[in-house]
Amino acid sequence: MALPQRQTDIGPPKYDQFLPPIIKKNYGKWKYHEVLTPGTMVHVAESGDKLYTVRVGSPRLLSTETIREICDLAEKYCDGYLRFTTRNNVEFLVSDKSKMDPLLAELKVKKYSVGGIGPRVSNVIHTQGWVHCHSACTDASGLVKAMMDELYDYFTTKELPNKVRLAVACCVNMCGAVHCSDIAIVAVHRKVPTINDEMVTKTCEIPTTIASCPTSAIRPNPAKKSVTINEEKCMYCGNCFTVCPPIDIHNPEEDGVAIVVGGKIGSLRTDPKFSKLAIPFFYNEPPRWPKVVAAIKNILETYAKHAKKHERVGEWIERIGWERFFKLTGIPFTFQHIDDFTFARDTFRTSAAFKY
Amino acid sequence: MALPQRQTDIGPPKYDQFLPPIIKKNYGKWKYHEVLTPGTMVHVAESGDKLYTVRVGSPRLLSTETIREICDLAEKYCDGYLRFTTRNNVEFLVSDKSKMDPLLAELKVKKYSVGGIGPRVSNVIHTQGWVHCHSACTDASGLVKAMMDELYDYFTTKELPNKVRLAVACCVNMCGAVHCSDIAIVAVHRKVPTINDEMVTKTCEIPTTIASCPTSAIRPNPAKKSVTINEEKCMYCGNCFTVCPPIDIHNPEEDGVAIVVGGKIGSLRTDPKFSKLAIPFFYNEPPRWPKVVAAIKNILETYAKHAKKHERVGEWIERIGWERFFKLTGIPFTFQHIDDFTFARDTFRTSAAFKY
Amino acid sequence: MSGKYKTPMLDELEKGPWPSFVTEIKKAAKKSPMADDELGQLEKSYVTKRGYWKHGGIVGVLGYGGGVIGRYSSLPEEFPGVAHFHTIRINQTSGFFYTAKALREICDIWDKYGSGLTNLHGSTGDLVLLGTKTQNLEAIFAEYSSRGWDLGGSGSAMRTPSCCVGPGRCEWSNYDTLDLTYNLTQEFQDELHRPAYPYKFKIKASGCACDCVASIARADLSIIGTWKGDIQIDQTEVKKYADSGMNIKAEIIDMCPTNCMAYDGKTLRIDNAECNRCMHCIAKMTKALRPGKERGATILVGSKAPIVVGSLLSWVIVPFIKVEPPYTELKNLIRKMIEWWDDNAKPRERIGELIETKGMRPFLEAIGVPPQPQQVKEPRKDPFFFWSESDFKK
Amino acid sequence: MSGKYKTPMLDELEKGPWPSFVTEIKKAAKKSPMADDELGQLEKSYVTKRGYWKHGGIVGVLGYGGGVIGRYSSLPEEFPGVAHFHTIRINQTSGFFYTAKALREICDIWDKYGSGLTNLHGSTGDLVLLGTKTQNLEAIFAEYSSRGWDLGGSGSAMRTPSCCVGPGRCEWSNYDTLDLTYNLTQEFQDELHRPAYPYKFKIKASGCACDCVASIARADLSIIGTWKGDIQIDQTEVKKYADSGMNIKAEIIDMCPTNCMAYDGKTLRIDNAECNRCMHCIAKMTKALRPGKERGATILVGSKAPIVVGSLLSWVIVPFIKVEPPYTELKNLIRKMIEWWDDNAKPRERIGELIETKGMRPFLEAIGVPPQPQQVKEPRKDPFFFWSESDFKK
Ligand code: SRM
Ligand code: SRM
Ligand code: SRM
Ligand code: SRM
Ligand code: SF4
Ligand code: SF4
Ligand code: SF4
Ligand code: SF4
Ligand code: SF4
Ligand code: SF4
Ligand code: SF4
Ligand code: SF4
Repeated sequence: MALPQRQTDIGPPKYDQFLPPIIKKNYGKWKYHEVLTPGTMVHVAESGDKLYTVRVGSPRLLSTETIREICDLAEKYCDGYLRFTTRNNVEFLVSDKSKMDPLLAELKVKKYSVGGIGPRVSNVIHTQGWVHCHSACTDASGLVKAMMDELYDYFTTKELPNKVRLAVACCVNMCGAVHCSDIAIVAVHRKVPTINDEMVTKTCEIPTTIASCPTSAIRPNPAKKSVTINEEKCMYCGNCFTVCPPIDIHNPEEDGVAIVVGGKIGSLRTDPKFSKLAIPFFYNEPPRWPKVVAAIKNILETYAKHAKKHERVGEWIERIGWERFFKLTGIPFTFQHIDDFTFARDTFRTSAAFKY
Repeated sequence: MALPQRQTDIGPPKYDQFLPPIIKKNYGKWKYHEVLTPGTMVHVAESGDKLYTVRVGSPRLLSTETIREICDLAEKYCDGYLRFTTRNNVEFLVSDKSKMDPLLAELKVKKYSVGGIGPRVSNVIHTQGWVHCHSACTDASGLVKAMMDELYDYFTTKELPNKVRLAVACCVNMCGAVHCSDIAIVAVHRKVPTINDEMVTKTCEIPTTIASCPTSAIRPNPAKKSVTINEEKCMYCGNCFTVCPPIDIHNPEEDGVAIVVGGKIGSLRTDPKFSKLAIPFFYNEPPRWPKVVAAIKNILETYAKHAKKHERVGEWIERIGWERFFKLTGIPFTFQHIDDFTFARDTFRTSAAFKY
Repeated sequence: MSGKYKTPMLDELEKGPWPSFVTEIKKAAKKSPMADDELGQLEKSYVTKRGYWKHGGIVGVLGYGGGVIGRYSSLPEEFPGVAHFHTIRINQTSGFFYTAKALREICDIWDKYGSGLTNLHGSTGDLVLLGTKTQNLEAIFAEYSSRGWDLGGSGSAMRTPSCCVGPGRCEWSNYDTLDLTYNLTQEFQDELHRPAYPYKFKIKASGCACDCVASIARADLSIIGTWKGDIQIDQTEVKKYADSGMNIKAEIIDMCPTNCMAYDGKTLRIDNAECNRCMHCIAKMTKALRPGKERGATILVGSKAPIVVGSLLSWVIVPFIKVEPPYTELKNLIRKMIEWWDDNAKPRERIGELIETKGMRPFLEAIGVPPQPQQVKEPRKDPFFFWSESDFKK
Repeated sequence: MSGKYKTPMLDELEKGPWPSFVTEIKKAAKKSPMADDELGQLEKSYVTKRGYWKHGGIVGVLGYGGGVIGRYSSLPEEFPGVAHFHTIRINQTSGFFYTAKALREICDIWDKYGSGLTNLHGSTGDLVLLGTKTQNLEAIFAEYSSRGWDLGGSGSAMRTPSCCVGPGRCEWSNYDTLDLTYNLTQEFQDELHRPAYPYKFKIKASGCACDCVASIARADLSIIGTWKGDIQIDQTEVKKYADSGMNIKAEIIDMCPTNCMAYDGKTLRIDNAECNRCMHCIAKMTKALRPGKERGATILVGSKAPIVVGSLLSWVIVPFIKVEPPYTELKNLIRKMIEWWDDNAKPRERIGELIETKGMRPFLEAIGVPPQPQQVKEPRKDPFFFWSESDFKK
């Protein structure tokens, strides 16, 4: 079968051809919106037109079969129009109000998870993990599934003080936005990489490899035409592995995940914030990482119990102080919590005022 | 005349021999105090005893003649008891209330400056300057005198939202507490040091000199057995001069002073704060530095006008935002204000929320 | 064809209410041996707690230098279906809008050449096709490109720009995020497809300070909509919020970061000169409050993930700029930024890292933007600052 | 003897109401040619805008390595009186308390051997005698030490500890600052007089969080008094403040950083568990509020001036410690800190800088203090952290 003629540098198709007529008509002229249920909202245009949205949770990793199923629904209820959100949920764009109930009914039958709108948990930003990435030291998809099963009600029904953005990074490259999430998991190594000297000699550029180490832990090993690593200095970032794979950072027995909390993105009320370390380590416990999931639930529910309305996790913690966060959650404070890298100076407490 | 027998490692005389009887009696048993006038206060003990304090401004640089004069007053009104404050003021410790008015009267006649207590300007922390230090690039005492003449009413009478702590550092060694003052002056260089190669060879240790530079601007000059400085990298800190005097950082034409603001020490309400750059440069204009003095007065009075009661300068600025501080004071914002050194990362704005 | 593997570990992850990625892989595995071997290898990872992917080799399509992530199993004999398992990055549409027709077309081609597995979407924004073989790449590209779909970026290149839904469905969008993103993607086609930068460069565009595409945290260039002028207040709607039980004082007035709001039980007042446009009040009282009328965006630069000296959030560079087609001013600004970065960066140095290394001044001078207090949270703390010859001339 | 110089510049600084240092120098110059030459040289500095002092050489008294700052004029021919112009640092008394008698004695000796100029006090705390010649040093030391006064520190040594007035006259002092300072000064006599440290080490002691001796900004070891237990409230006095016109809500409640106070117009309540003991309410309502009953101090470490990588404020190391004679626990702690610093620092590296270089963990482990959330404002932001073998044993 002959292939069609390839084209280059055409970029993506122009967005306007995918916009439903109601959006084309009211483009940029929306007046307000209302959240109707945890999974539905309506946007009202200046013209008075109303666009209904139904949001459905997605595992992000989708088979073509499921995509076709979703397309069927879109055609049935939305004239074929749908979109995905920046957190990988599916949104059905319903122009005709009368189609809402039937759509929701069919979604229910088909066991779709409707929710994620408003002050609650939405989908978990995550990346490849063991599914596809050589760099992974945990599986992102599995952690997400285990977490979301446990927090399911917070997606579909329960309200929280504000949105809680969850994320999982399967290594410190952090391909999601873990570094600014309300509660997130990041996979970490804890052991100095092992070096396959022969392969290093063959496949790596020694000076680049040495330069890749942020703590200058790597020194040349001229005898073996390879490198050595100073154990004292290595903080297991894996950057050497990225530039020179025979330096293997993986250690299935001692790899695992950390939990970070208190980040945010939006500038509402308080500046965007980085997430900070809450729990430095859990062993990988596939398939369902029960301890990790329990720890996240504990943090989420402590927040839900103590925060004021509209306060994000980080805003709540900053109001009460980190010392109080550790007390309320019962999380032990360890040496790992104290920064000894780039930001150390800013994180040490420089005040006589703190809570016991 | 034979010298008396020297003693070593005896330390200072024990403090208790200098405490007036009323303090000995009520030591650690003070109940409260009241500020009576800008230069007087009373401390009331649990026993009901009252200790009156009269505070008098001092140039810190005192002749023995003046000290003797002060001693005379102390003997006349305080049984000889007096103290100095941590900001170099003199405090007469009056146990007998009836001696207050005569003391104040005599101080008035002798033109002493009574004041500095409560929410106002107190003495200016400063150090040696041209009076005694080889490192000085301005004169501290002169600046202080010029400033305090101009701000005199804020010491003796006028009230401010809170204490305003002023300081002058005669070089970036900052022997005072300039780095955490409400408003302070710090003398700065702006030109790369000149190198007397011959003297460098003779008197300096080259490796130490090279290592002294925080920006790695200094390189060896083997030809001359001296060093050279990379102009691009030098930020005129003078540390090389400290370890190797023939590298002369002084440049009378281009040396001058910067004004920093917003620092504080106490932990009340908000954490202690570093002062931040307000105005990067003024030429030295001895004997009275009129532009510097005017700039400081402008900042002080803008603060006085806009701050809430009990707000320190830094607290006020943080409430309104630095962008607003620059607008209200009319101070131009320059490249020098933007950090490009140790703290740069933390000072760049990482939020979409700011004032125009 | 499918079901080659027993997957007791993964089967655990089909339990529970949240949609299961394992179910998705199994669905694909029914049709694709590649997907089935993916399932088998993943089960093994779950047992041994480690991945079995090798470092990606360089694979791609003719004339392009990116858009495909090479991926090989380290156990090709055990799992031959994933011996090659490359991903294809396809430019998503602005705002992730699709029609069922378009998505079906994408699926049809993918079923023909790949594993049938996708990510909707990748973290940068691309439509990610997960798992194919080297020999299929040219065919895949021909099929997609002939139907109007192009590859996304990878490697040291411009990456696919991405944006929030913006004017498509949001009342707060201060500029046309969809159109700008489309335009920028077209503008940088060459840089997107042929890696020639020191490292990756990402652009993300949000219509307001809610920043629904997380641009401030993960884009070298973050474009965040904002306004000038007074917030528009509808006092009748304010009253309705109060009547419907909103505690305006606690929820709005007291949470306003600049304390520039007042409410006396009747009228809501805003001291707009002191408002920092944080969006809190507008977001929580959407019927009553709307952004001011002069619209535009703040340009921020530099965010990235923590490798290797800590994460960065983007920094304000241009406090306010108009964003209107044909976006000439903005495009020129971006080109100047990239040029300076390209001229000065070491390999694998992001633009934010370069600014930190060189200082903000050379960057601002290169792009012709003056220093402004809006660029900093606070001025410098130390007394060590540079002077240029140009500063002395006056 | 005096009046050798015309000083039109400096004369300007005798005008105005603030006491003039120029007048002081002139007063001294009447008796001392050294002071007169100081005046002349200073006038010259005012004209030429530069100092005329050479780098200090090493001068001192037998058996001591510090306490004297050598200073020489670079114009000894022009100003022979300041050819040598060394300063002597004399340990001040705790809290700067003196009697007229003691001060007179100090003056008498100084008039005999020096310029008659002093600083009351130096920035570290010493009583500074400004300007004498090398040949007088031994005599000066003999005179002072025989009368109970000893030299202060200089160089790479323990520096004279300093403190706030504390229990001597302040109702908020949480421990005996005067006695502790005296004790520590005695304890470290050897280290104070014979520089053997990597660099200077300063101790300052404040009785409460007002920190009237600025310890948190300029002492390697900052000791700041604080308490445990409930703030003591006298409601009658609260009422009096209200009656006398204090706006308790605006000035106190709303300014409490932890929002742990409430006032209903009658009773002031404090949620003491949430109070961070900042001192604001106590300082502004001194008659009504007093610190809790269990008294002690917070130990902070590391502050210094900006040379050369930016100023440091001291960091909380021990949140609460009892401070009672003979201060054994505190002294042991300080010795352990200094020992670790001494063992690990490069020359001219302050203890704060060393902690930054090595990380907080080795320091805490060396001094036997466990990690506690009170030591940080917030936990680390990046995911790069060390593990020790000891962390794995469990
Ligand atoms: C659909 C989506 C944009 C898109 O182009 O896909 C979107 C849509 C809306 N966002 Fe968003 N946000 C979306 C991702 C985000 C993100 C990005 C992220 O999570 O990675 C953020 C930044 C989160 C952060 O700060 O960490 C975000 C922070 C907000 C906020 C600020 C919340 C706050 O108070 O901190 C608002 C305002 C609000 O909720 O009151 C908002 C409000 C809204 C509104 C109400 C805007 C409107 O009028 O249409 C939309 C529906 C709200 C909802 O879902 O509750 N949106 N929103 C994204 C949905 C993701 C999802 O599936 O859940
Ligand atoms: C005498 C002195 C202590 C000494 O041992 O010499 C002292 C004495 C008192 N201080 Fe202080 N402070 C003294 C230096 C300081 C310093 C240190 C400095 O300025 O270098 C500070 C830190 C300043 C800072 O935060 O930057 C200081 C911050 C305070 C504060 C906190 C003010 C605030 O709200 O931020 C108070 C409480 C108050 O004023 O309400 C305070 C309160 C007091 C009280 C009321 C304490 C008391 O009950 O006796 C004393 C009289 C207050 C006054 O002068 O207004 N004292 N006080 C010092 C007088 C210096 C002078 O001559 O002016
Ligand atoms: C596919 C994707 C994750 C996903 O599942 O969605 C991804 C996958 C990889 N990322 Fe990423 N990154 C992806 C979005 C991101 C993002 C988020 C974003 O773009 O908004 C980030 C954080 C933002 C940033 O750019 O800093 C991100 C930060 C990294 C980094 C760290 C870069 C840094 O400067 O800190 C690396 C490491 C590197 O470049 O060597 C990395 C490297 C990688 C590599 C190529 C692994 C490597 O070490 O070479 C991963 C290939 C995985 C695979 O086998 O499929 N990826 N990566 C995302 C791209 C899909 C798409 O095109 O839409
Ligand atoms: C005399 C005094 C200033 C004054 O007029 O009061 C002083 C004077 C000098 N200081 Fe200082 N420092 C004085 C208190 C301070 C303080 C304040 C304090 O101790 O509370 C500081 C800031 C706190 C700190 O220690 O960081 C201070 C930070 C410095 C520095 C910077 C040290 C650093 O690590 O950042 C230097 C530079 C050096 O050590 O090379 C320095 C160096 C100097 C030298 C020795 C000049 C030099 O480069 O060698 C000055 C001699 C001046 C002279 O000719 O008389 N002086 N110096 C103070 C000591 C008097 C006393 O004993 O009471
Ligand atoms: S976070 Fe790490 S493991 Fe996960 S996809 Fe990105 S590079 Fe791969
Ligand atoms: S893992 Fe990171 S810190 Fe350790 S040697 Fe490799 S690059 Fe260096
Ligand atoms: S600040 Fe500088 S010039 Fe002033 S006394 Fe200290 S070292 Fe000397
Ligand atoms: S002045 Fe400072 S920055 Fe310049 S060469 Fe000397 S040590 Fe380096
Ligand atoms: S970023 Fe602002 S404009 Fe864009 S979708 Fe979110 S709320 Fe709307
Ligand atoms: S946008 Fe933010 S700063 Fe402006 S009025 Fe509303 S809440 Fe206040
Ligand atoms: S620090 Fe506290 S105890 Fe000491 S004088 Fe100041 S207010 Fe009093
Ligand atoms: S001491 Fe400070 S934190 Fe405690 S109640 Fe008083 S004002 Fe609030």
